[in-house]
Amino acid sequence: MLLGTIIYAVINSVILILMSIGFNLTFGISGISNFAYGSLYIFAAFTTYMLLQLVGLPYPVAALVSIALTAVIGALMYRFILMRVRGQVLSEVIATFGIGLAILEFFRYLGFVGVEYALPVFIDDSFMIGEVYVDAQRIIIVAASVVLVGLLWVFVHYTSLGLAFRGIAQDERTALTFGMDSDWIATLSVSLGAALAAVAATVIIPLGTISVSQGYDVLINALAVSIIGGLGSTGGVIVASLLVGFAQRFTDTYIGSHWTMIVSLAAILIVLVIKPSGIYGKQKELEERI
Amino acid sequence: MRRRLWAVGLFLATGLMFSLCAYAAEPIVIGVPTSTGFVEGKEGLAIVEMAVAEINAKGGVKVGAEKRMFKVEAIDIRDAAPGVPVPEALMGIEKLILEKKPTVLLIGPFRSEALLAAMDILTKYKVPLLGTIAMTPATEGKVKQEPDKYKYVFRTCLNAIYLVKNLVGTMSHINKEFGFNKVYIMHQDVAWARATADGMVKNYFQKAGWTVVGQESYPTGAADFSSALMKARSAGAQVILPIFDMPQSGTLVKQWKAMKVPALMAGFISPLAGPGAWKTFDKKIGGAINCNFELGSAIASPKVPQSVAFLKAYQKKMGKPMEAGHGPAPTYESVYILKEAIERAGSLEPDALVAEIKKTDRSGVMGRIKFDEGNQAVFGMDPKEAAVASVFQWNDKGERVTVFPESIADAKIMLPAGLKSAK
Amino acid sequence: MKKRKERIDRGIKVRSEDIFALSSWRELLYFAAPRVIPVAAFILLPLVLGDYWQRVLLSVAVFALLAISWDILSQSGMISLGQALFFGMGAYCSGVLNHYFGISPFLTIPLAAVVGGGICTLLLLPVLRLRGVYFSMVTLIIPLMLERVIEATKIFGGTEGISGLGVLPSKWLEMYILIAAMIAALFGFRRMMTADYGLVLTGIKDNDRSVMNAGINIYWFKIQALFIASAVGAFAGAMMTHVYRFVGMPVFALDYSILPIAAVMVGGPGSFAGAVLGSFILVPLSEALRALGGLRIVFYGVFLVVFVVGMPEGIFHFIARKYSQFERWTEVDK
Amino acid sequence: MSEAPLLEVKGLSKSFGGVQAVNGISFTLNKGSLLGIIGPNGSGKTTTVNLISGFVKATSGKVIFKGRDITNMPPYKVVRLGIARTFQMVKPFYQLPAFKNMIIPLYSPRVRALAGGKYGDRNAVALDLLEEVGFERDNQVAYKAASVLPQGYLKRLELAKAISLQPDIMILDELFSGLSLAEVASIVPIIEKLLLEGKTIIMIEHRLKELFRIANRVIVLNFGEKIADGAAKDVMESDEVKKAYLGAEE
Repeated sequence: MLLGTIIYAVINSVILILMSIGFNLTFGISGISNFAYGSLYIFAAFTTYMLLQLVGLPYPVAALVSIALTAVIGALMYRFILMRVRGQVLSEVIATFGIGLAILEFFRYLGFVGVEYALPVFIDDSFMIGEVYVDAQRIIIVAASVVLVGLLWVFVHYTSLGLAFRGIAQDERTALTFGMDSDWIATLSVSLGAALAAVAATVIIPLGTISVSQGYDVLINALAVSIIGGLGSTGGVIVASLLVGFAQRFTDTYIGSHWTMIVSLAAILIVLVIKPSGIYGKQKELEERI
Repeated sequence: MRRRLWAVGLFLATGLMFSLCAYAAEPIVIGVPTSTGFVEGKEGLAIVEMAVAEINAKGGVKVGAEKRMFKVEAIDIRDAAPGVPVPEALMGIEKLILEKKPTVLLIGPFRSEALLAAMDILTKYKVPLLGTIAMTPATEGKVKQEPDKYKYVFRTCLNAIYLVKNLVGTMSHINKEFGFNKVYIMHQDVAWARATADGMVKNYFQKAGWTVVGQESYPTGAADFSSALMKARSAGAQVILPIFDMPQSGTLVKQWKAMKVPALMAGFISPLAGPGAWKTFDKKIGGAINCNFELGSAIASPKVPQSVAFLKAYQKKMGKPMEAGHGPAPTYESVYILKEAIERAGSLEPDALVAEIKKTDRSGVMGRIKFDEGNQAVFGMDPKEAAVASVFQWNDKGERVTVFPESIADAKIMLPAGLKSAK
Repeated sequence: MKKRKERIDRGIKVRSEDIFALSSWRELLYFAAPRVIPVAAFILLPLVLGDYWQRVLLSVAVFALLAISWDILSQSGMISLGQALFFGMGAYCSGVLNHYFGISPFLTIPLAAVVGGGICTLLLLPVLRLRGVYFSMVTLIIPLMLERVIEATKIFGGTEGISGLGVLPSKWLEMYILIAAMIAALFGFRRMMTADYGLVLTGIKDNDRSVMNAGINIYWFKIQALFIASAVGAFAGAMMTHVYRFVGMPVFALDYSILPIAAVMVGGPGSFAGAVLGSFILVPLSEALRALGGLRIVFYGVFLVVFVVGMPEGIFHFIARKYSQFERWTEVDK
Repeated sequence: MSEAPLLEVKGLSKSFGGVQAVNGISFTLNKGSLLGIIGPNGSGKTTTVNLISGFVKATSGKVIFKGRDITNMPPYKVVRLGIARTFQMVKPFYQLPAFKNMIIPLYSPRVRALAGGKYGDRNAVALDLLEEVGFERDNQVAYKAASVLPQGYLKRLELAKAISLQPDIMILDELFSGLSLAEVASIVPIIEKLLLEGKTIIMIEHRLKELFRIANRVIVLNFGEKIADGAAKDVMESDEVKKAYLGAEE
């Protein structure tokens, strides 16, 4: 029982990481908080579904295409909308929120409801780990996210573009003086975030079915994790995800499933009271400056 | 300021216009307030239009001397979506009534509290409702208490009480067959599901000497059921009784299969109701037993030919099979109940109409339909006696085999791998 | 040409510099007209409207209040994505007070405004320390999570909520209390924000550093603004509760968060008139668009984007300009 | 040894990450004096001021004002006690007219307390104050929106804001930077006037010439450390200072 809970807690945490890492990365790089994140997740899911069912592509291809598409959407979103309100937090928030709302509810309106919308699992099998069966899909998810995080780390630390990202993230003005095109970087950051949302969707959705309302849940999870971990800090995301993930599973097992949400809320409030900027909060200076 | 006055004038005008064209309406208006953003609502509306088309094709409804057509006026009250306030739904219904002047409403709210709140509106405007989604018995209670105040509210679909009866039937059937008596209950944390679960425990499991090895309730939107399944496994549950109508519950099925829990999954999981489920869950649902609330809702039985015909007709009209395990059949029936009632009453006068609807006794898609004093369609175990639900099991070929009630059963329940009969 | 130029100058003065406004009856008229006409409109409308559109007007007022409360926050540099929090908190406070303690609505509504406002302020207190987007995130999350909390703990009727609450004696009273509240809020807060107090609040938004440097404790001011705003929202919630005699989880619904923002964006932020005008346009519109079902929500989303990007000023300022020019023409004719 | 110093700074230090921005600076300041703080860029002048006015939290050290420890006090409290400062980067509320910019400081608790509760028309007070710092009344410049004012006036506005708080100590952070000689020349008398009124002033400056005309004491910082302290001319004699200014490279 305990072991099983731990195993699923790990999986749960990993899912959280996948769900929130893109959102956090975008913010970390360009300070844009993309409230359309959840809807991009759903967008990717439905695109994959359609490519799979209507066009009849094999899953990997469909997944890759939809990831690419989502990334493009993200980029366009920045170029045509966010760029015009760049720097005005209010407008950025409202604009992205509006976009997300429009996308999600449009899917609902188009009648993308019902259980027929689902993605197949990669490998239809499950293995005995310790005392519980774990299906291949969940193992794949864990593997995928480990690889993903690893790649991101390498990318940010060793590629020139990644360094540019860090440069912008640390001090935009200076970075500009070194001739970095901040708009270009920001575009990339948003579309990278979108792509990550898509990746998450393509690996996580096969666990269940696609439903529009998930879009909101994903956004909420991403926000919760980011707030707890500290906006813009990937380390924070990971720690926070583990924290919340374990808390949720264990409350589920030992207290009651419907308390899980309360646990996350409590976590948020506690963190906000103790350390408003989150565990690894980079916003600390703000605190001090005010 | 100009603009503001303008806006005022404008929306006064629209209001006026609406009501005018409502008056001008010659055909009999059937109002359909529902949540088109959800399967039950989407298909329900389609079915009302289908039935109306059939009737109109045959020349319409005979009101006294003249023949009149049916006309469908739908409105999306969105109340099935968790985020939507009840007032929003109520305003939708009120708007539909005031502007489209419907003779009767079909389908109605999803949420129990919305239906309960709507009852007063219906009384106020004297518009009968044949509800086919919300399942709370509370409405009948109100009808019984104040019959002439709430006589306008009917329900042709299964209510929570009958759902319990059916599940009880299924469980005792399982118990008879295999001697199982350890159950693990998992239900969605909403009124009707909770009521059903508690009802099962109180009215059956305790009496019939079952042991409830665990009961877990999940908030709408929950997406990981591992811990409960682990508990069920370690507690040696032989039967898992799920009660869910949220799309995410599909995950539960997949996880149940993936985690190879050696227990019979028998209950209600909305995503399992329709034929589409086989593809949706890529063939991972063999052995699952599901209770479709009404015969004809996405499942037919050769013993009731109307149901077969109904599904065929739907498939033909929509080009894809029906998926909703709750709502379609009673919705279809309701239209005909209405037609017959109108023709018997020979007028559209609400009270007369209501009186006639109450006298209904027709056998159709879901069996024989009569209303009890609570204006609830009577459900039973034999389609010749009353309306029936249909409990079926997914076999490994991806077919749905009716296993209960016996009157329409095609086969016996078969056990999933790793689960031995206790007999 | 020259004359026309003069007129424009004066128009602008009249609009901006209230100090000079009271010097002649004409400018007084400028001020009176845009204030009197809408007030009159709101007072007369219920009398001419049908049953159903009265209900609509009711929710116009409610959403206007929520929008105003949003505008207060945004003018003090706090972008809320969770007006539902205030609304719901007020709704539950009054509902609980009425149901469990049998207090009459006349008391519960004001009480709920204060208590609800207080609770919201406490909940959001920690976030005030942080700038930027944190406030938005937390306000978005908390109401949605509170729903779950109520669902889980089953307090206050859990998923079923509390129904059969007390009502105000007559629907006219409901209607006019709400309208009065809205009008009061509109003009009251306009005055507040143009006064020195409001100047400080806007100062915090523009450049908190220099406000601090003036020896002003910006938290304290932010807290005040937050309390005022949430109290307004809570009041709206409390009213709605007693109008529909029901309070339940749906009072934390996303709708209550989105529509107000959309309203302000359409009407124009920074001038509460915009908020009112916005909800006066959007709410009836969404009723008219009901046939479109879910698509309405899509429209809200699009509205948000279009106005934020394309017309950040909002309709109000546009109309206001047109109005003043037009008004001056008639004057010349006299 | 007449009276206790008005302001006393003891071993004040601040390190950002690894960088030691200010390292153990100590000095005292008596009432009515004008202290100049100079040093090459990045020598920690502004940080020192930020530490005193509470905008940055000190890693170690103490700031004592009127015998009261104000180390790491939030800025607004520091101001209330009577230390007002200006910023090098002036950030007025651009959309507001100049005199409206004065309202916020005039609204501050300190001013209201000094005014003893009863308060007149802030606008009038604001206009008077602005006239003091050279917003000529006749040309209506005080009514112009801050966004259209030239740098000189913005600096004056900044100064007026500080004055309006009626502080005991005024910290002027590079008030002269970006101003023409003429503008500087027109502001210097204002500062001298303030001195005559018995205000205590700390000035951070690069414009040494102008500074030395009014400063009766100068502190030189380099790499966050105090390398000289004394009367202007003696300070400039010390070769350490010369080194810091001329050969800061090595």
